[in-house]
Amino acid sequence: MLSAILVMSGIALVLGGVLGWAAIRFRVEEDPLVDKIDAILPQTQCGQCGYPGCRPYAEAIAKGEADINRCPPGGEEGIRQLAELLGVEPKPLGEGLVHKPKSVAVIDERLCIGCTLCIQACPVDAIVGAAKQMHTVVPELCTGCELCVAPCPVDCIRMEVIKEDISNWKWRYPVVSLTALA
Amino acid sequence: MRFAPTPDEPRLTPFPGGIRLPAHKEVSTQRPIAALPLLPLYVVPLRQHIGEPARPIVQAGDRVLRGQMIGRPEGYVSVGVHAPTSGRVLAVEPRPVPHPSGLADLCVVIEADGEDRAVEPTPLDWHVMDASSLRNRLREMGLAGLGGAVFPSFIKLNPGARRSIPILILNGAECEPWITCDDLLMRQRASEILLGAQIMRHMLGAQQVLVGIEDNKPQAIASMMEAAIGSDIRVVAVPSIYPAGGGKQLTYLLTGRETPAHGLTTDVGVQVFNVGTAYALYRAVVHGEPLTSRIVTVTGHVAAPGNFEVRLGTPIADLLAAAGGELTGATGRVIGGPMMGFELKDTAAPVTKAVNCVLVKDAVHFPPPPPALPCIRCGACARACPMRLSPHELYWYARHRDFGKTQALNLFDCIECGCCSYVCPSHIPLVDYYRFAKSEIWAREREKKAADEARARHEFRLQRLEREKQEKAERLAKKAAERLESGAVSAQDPDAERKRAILAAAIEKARKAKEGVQPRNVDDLPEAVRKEIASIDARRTGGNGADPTP
Amino acid sequence: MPTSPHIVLADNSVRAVMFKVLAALVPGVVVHAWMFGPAIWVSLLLTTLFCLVIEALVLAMRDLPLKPFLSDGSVLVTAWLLALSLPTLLPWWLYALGSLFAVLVAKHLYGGLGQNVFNPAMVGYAVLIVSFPAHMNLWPAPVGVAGHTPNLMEALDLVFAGQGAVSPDAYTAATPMDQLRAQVRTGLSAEAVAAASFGLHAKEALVLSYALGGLLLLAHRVITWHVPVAFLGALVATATLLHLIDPGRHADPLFHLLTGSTVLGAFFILTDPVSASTTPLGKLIYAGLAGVITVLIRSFGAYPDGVAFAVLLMNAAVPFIDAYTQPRVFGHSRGRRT
Amino acid sequence: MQDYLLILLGTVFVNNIVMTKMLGLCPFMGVSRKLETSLGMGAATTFVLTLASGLSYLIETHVLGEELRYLRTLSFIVVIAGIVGFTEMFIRKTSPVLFRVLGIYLPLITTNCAVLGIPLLNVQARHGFVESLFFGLGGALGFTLVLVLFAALRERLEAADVPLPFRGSAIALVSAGLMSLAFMGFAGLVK
Repeated sequence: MLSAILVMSGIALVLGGVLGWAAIRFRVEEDPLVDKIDAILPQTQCGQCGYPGCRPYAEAIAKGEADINRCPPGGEEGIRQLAELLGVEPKPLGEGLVHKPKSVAVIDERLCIGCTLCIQACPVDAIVGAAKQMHTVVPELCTGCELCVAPCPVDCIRMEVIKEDISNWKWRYPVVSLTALA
Repeated sequence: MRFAPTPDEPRLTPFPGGIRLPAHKEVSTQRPIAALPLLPLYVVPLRQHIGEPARPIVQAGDRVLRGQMIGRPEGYVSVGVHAPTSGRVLAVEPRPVPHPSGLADLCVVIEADGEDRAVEPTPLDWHVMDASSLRNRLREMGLAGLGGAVFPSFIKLNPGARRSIPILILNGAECEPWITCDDLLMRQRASEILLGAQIMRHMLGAQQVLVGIEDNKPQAIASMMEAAIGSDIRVVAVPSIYPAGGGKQLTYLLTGRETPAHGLTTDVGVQVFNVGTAYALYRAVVHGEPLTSRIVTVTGHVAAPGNFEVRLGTPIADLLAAAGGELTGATGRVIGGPMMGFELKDTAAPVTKAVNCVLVKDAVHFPPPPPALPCIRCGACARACPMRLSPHELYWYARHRDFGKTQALNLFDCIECGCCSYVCPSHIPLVDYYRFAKSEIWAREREKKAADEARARHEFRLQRLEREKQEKAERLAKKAAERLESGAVSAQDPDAERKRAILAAAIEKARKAKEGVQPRNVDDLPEAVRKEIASIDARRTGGNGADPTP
Repeated sequence: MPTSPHIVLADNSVRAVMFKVLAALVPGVVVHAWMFGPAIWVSLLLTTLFCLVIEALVLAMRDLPLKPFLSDGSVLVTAWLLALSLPTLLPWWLYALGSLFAVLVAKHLYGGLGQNVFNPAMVGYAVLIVSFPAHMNLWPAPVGVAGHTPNLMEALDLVFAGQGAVSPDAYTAATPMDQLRAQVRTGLSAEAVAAASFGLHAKEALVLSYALGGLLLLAHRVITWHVPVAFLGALVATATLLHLIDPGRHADPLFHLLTGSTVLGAFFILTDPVSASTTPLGKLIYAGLAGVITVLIRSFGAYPDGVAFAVLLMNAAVPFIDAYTQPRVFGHSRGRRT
Repeated sequence: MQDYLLILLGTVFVNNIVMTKMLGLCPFMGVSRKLETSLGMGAATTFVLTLASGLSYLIETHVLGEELRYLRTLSFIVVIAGIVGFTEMFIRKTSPVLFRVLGIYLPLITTNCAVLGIPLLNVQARHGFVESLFFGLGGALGFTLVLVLFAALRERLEAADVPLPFRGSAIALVSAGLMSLAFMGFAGLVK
C-alpha cells in the first residue's frame, strides 16, 4: 500500500515539475484571438449585438460570453467566418435580429436644425457639420448603423438602401436547371 | 512568307492548354472597312475605360465640336472622353451602356448639327516632346487599349522605374472567332499601325518590336510584312489556338517569357498593345485627333456583315441598321466574340472604346446550350485551361460559395477565356461561377477595407472623446477651484435654460418647414386635382393636428 | 444560360463519354461470354436492371428529374463494371445487394452523379466479398477447363433457384490465384504452378479484349495514359521485385497481369473520373500506389484479389492527393496549396 | 530492424488503430473537418502517443513491476495526462489558432482511447522498449494517416449535394465505414 502511494506520488511529482516548468517556459502573453475576431466583424459599431461596439463584442466572443450569431450587419458570411475561426458549427442569426440590405443615412438638409445630436451619436465620425449649421452624412464613411436616426429631434435622418450601379454591380450566382431537359 | 524581312523564324513556345475553334472570320471580311454616315444622335458614356470614369465638363445646352473634350480624366487611372461630332449637348444623364449588367451609366447625349466641325487638331512632335508631357497629352486625348480591356494607354507607355521595356509586342492575333476588325485594319492600314508602333517603341525604349498574328489571317500577315519592309519590326505568324490573343499567352508564345501571377507582362520586359491601339495612337500623335472612333465588326445573322469605322457613342441599333439589319431568326446580340463577349440587353446602348464586335446570334451557329449536368471530374477543362488551373475544383468550391478555397486554387489567375466551359461535357457555365466568386470576393474586400477604415475612425473617435473628457474634467476642476476662491456659487447654470429654448424654437421651425415642403410638383395641376389636394390638406391639418401623417 | 462563352464543343456530353466507355467494354463482354459461357449475360442483365431500378427510385425520392440521369449512361457503366467484377452464377439477390450498395450507398448518399468519393462498383464488390466470402469464391472455370459449362437456361436456374440441376463442383474451379496460394502452401514452387497455367489461356484472351477496349478509350481521349501506365507499371515492378526476392512464394509479373481484374481495373475501374485523382501527378501517385497495394494484397493478404480494395483505399486518398498535387499554375513559381 | 519495420507498417496499415481496432473514433470524427487542423491533431497525437508508449513501458517495467501491476491503468493515465498537458501548453504558445480550433479535442487526447489502448496493447504483446516506441509511433502515424485522408475527403464532401438527412456527421460516418471496408483489404498482410 505504502509503495503504491509512493509510486503514484512520485510520478505525480515528476510530472508536476515538468508541467510547472512548461507553464513558465511556454507562457502566453496575450490573446491575439480578439484581434482575429474583431477583424471579421463589420465595424459598423451599431450595437445590435448588445455590446457597445465591435471590439467589446469580439472580446465577449473570445471569452466565450457571447454567441457568434449576434451580428446582423456581418450577415451569414460573417457568422460562417467566425464559426470557421473558432471551430464551431455556424448557426442562424440570433433571435430578434434581422439582416437588412446595406444602407446609408441621409439627412434631409431642409429640415436639419443643426443640433449636433447625430454627430455625437455617430460612432465613426461620418457626419460633418457644426452647431446650428446644416449637417451632412459622408456616404463613403457611413456604416449604416442607424445610431443617428433615433437622436434626431426633427426626424430628418432616414436610411437609404444603397442602389446597384455599374461600379458595385456583382455577377450573380449562376442558375442551372436540370429539369429543362425533358 | 516571301515578304519576311528577317528570314529566320523565331521559335514559338506553345502555351499550356488552349483549343481550336471554328473561326467564321470570312463572314465579315468580304468588304473593306466602311464608314458610317453621320447620325442625328450620339450617346457618349463617361466610363469607357478601366478605372475612374471621366468627369463631365459640359452641360445640357452646351455646343460642342468634334474632338472637343466632354469628360475630363479623374484620378490617375482615367482618360478623357471627346465629342464624336459637332452639335448640342441634350443631356448628361444615365443611359443604357454596353455592360453585362444591363445597367445604365452616366452619358453625354449629343444632338449632331450635321456640320461635323472639328476642333483644331494638335499634332504632337513626338521626337522632341518629353515623355511625360507626351503621355499626358495621350491621357487627355482618351487613348485606351482597343483590344477589349480598355486600359489607359498612357500608363502602359510609361516604362517607369525600369527606364525602358526591351520588347514591344503588337497583338494582331485576334483569336476570338467571328471578330475581324483587327484583321481588316491590318490589311488596309498596316503602315499607319507600324508608325504607331514606332512611336510606342520610342516611348518605351524598346529594342525589339514583334507583331503576332494568327495564321488564319494570311492577308493581314502579308500586308503587315510588306509594311514592315525596311524596318526591323518582325511579323510573326502564330498558330490559331485560342486564346493566343491573351496578353500573357501571346507574350509566352513569342518570347517564352512567363508573366508572373498577379504581375504584368512588363515584369518580364514585354509590353503588349493591340494593333487597333497602335493605329489610334498614330492618329492621335501624327494627326492630333483624340480617340473618337474605332473599327467595329458587325457579323453573324445580319444582312450585310462587315467592318465599320464607327464614332464612339453611336447607338448599336444604328450600327446594326448600317449592316443591313438583323435577319429574321436572330436570337440575340453579343458584344465582343462568342467566347468572352456578353449578351447585349438594349440596342440603344452605344459603341464604346471597348466594343470591337457586335455579333448577332442565330439558332444554327449558337444553339441554346444543353442543360447543365453535374461535373464528372473528367478533367477536360484542366487540359484546356491556358493558365493550367483546375477549373473543376474551382467550380466545386465556387458552387458551394467556399471562396477561401477558390482563392487558394488561384481563382484570380483565371482569365475567363471560356475554354473550360467550351469543352465541358456536362455543359456547366464554369466561367459564370468564377465571375460570381470573383465579384463576391471583391465585394468582400471592399467591405473589409471599409470595415478597417471604420474601425480606425471609431478608435480615433474613442480616443478623442476620452481626451475631451479629460480636458473637460481639468477645466471643471480649475473652474471649481476658482469659484471656491471667489466664494460665489450659483445654483443654476443660466446657459442651460437658454439652450433649451433655442432648441425648442428650432424644432418648431423644422416642423413647419416639413409641412411647408411636403407638396411638390403642384404647379401645373388641373383645378380638380388642386381642390382634392386642398381638401386632403385641410383634413390632415385641421382634423388631427397632433398627427400630421395620414 | 451561360453569360459566356456562347458556343460549346459539338457532340460532347456526359452521355457521349459514358457510352464510349460502354462501347469499349463490349469486346470484353463478348470474349467473356465466349470463354466462360453465357452466364455473364445473366449477371450483366441483372445488375443493369437492379442498378437502373434503384437509381430511378432514389432519383424519385430525391425529387430529381429521371430522364437526364437515367439516360446519361453512368448507371450502366456502374452496373457493367459490377457484373464483370463479380463471379457469374451467384444467387440473384447478391447482384441486387451489390447494386444497392453501389448505387444507393456509394453514389447517391454522396449526392449522385459526379459527387461520389468511392467507386460505386467496387463498393458493391467489396461489400459482397467481405460479407459473403463463400459465394464470392466460387468462380466458374473457363469453357474446357470446367467439367461442365452451364448454358443460358441452366445459368438462369442457378441464379434464381440456387443449386439446380448442376452442382457448383461441376462448373467451378479454383481460380489461378487460389490455386497458386494452395500450391505455395503445400510447397510447390510458384513458377511451376504458374507454368501449368490452368485457365490462363482463357484469361489471356479476356485481358487482351479489355486492353483493346482501353486503347479505344485512350484513342478517343476519354481517359489519359497516366492511370493505366502507372497502375500496370507499378504492379509489374512490385511483382518483379517480390518474384526476384523469393520466386518460390511469389508469382511472376505476367501472372499478375493476366489474373484477377488487373487490366479491367487499369483501363476501366481506376480511370473512373469521378473517384480518381484529376491532376497528372496525382493520377500517377493514385494509380501507382494502387498497383503496389494490389500486388501486396494478392501476395500476402487474405482476399483473392486486391484490385477492388486497392481502388477503394486510393479513392479515400484522392482528395488528399489532389490537394497536394495541383499543377503549377501559369505564372506561379511552383504548384502549392495555401 | 526488419521486425521494427514490420511493427511500424503493420500498425500503420494492417492493424490501423482507427480503421480496424476502432479506437480513437472520437477525435477521428471530431477533428477531421479541416485538413490543416487534422494535420495539427495528428502531429500532437503522434507526439503524445510515442512518448506515452515509451514512458509507460519504463513505468511498467521499472516502477510498477509484478506486485504493483494493479496500478497500471491508473499510472498510465497519469503519464498520458501529464504529456497532454505539456503538449497543450506548447501548442497554445506556438499556434493559438490551432489551439483554439482543436478546442476540446486537445485535452481530450488524454481520454483518447487509442492513446491508452496502445500502451496497454504494448504490455499485452510483451513488447520491449524500442518495440513499444515503434508500436506507439506506428499507431499514431496510422491514426494521423487516416485522420488526414479523412479530413481531405470531408473537405470535398462539404461541397457535395449530399441529401439533406445525410449531411454532416451522417455522411462522415458512412465514409468512415467505407474507408474501414477498404482497410479490410489489408487483412492478413502482417500478423
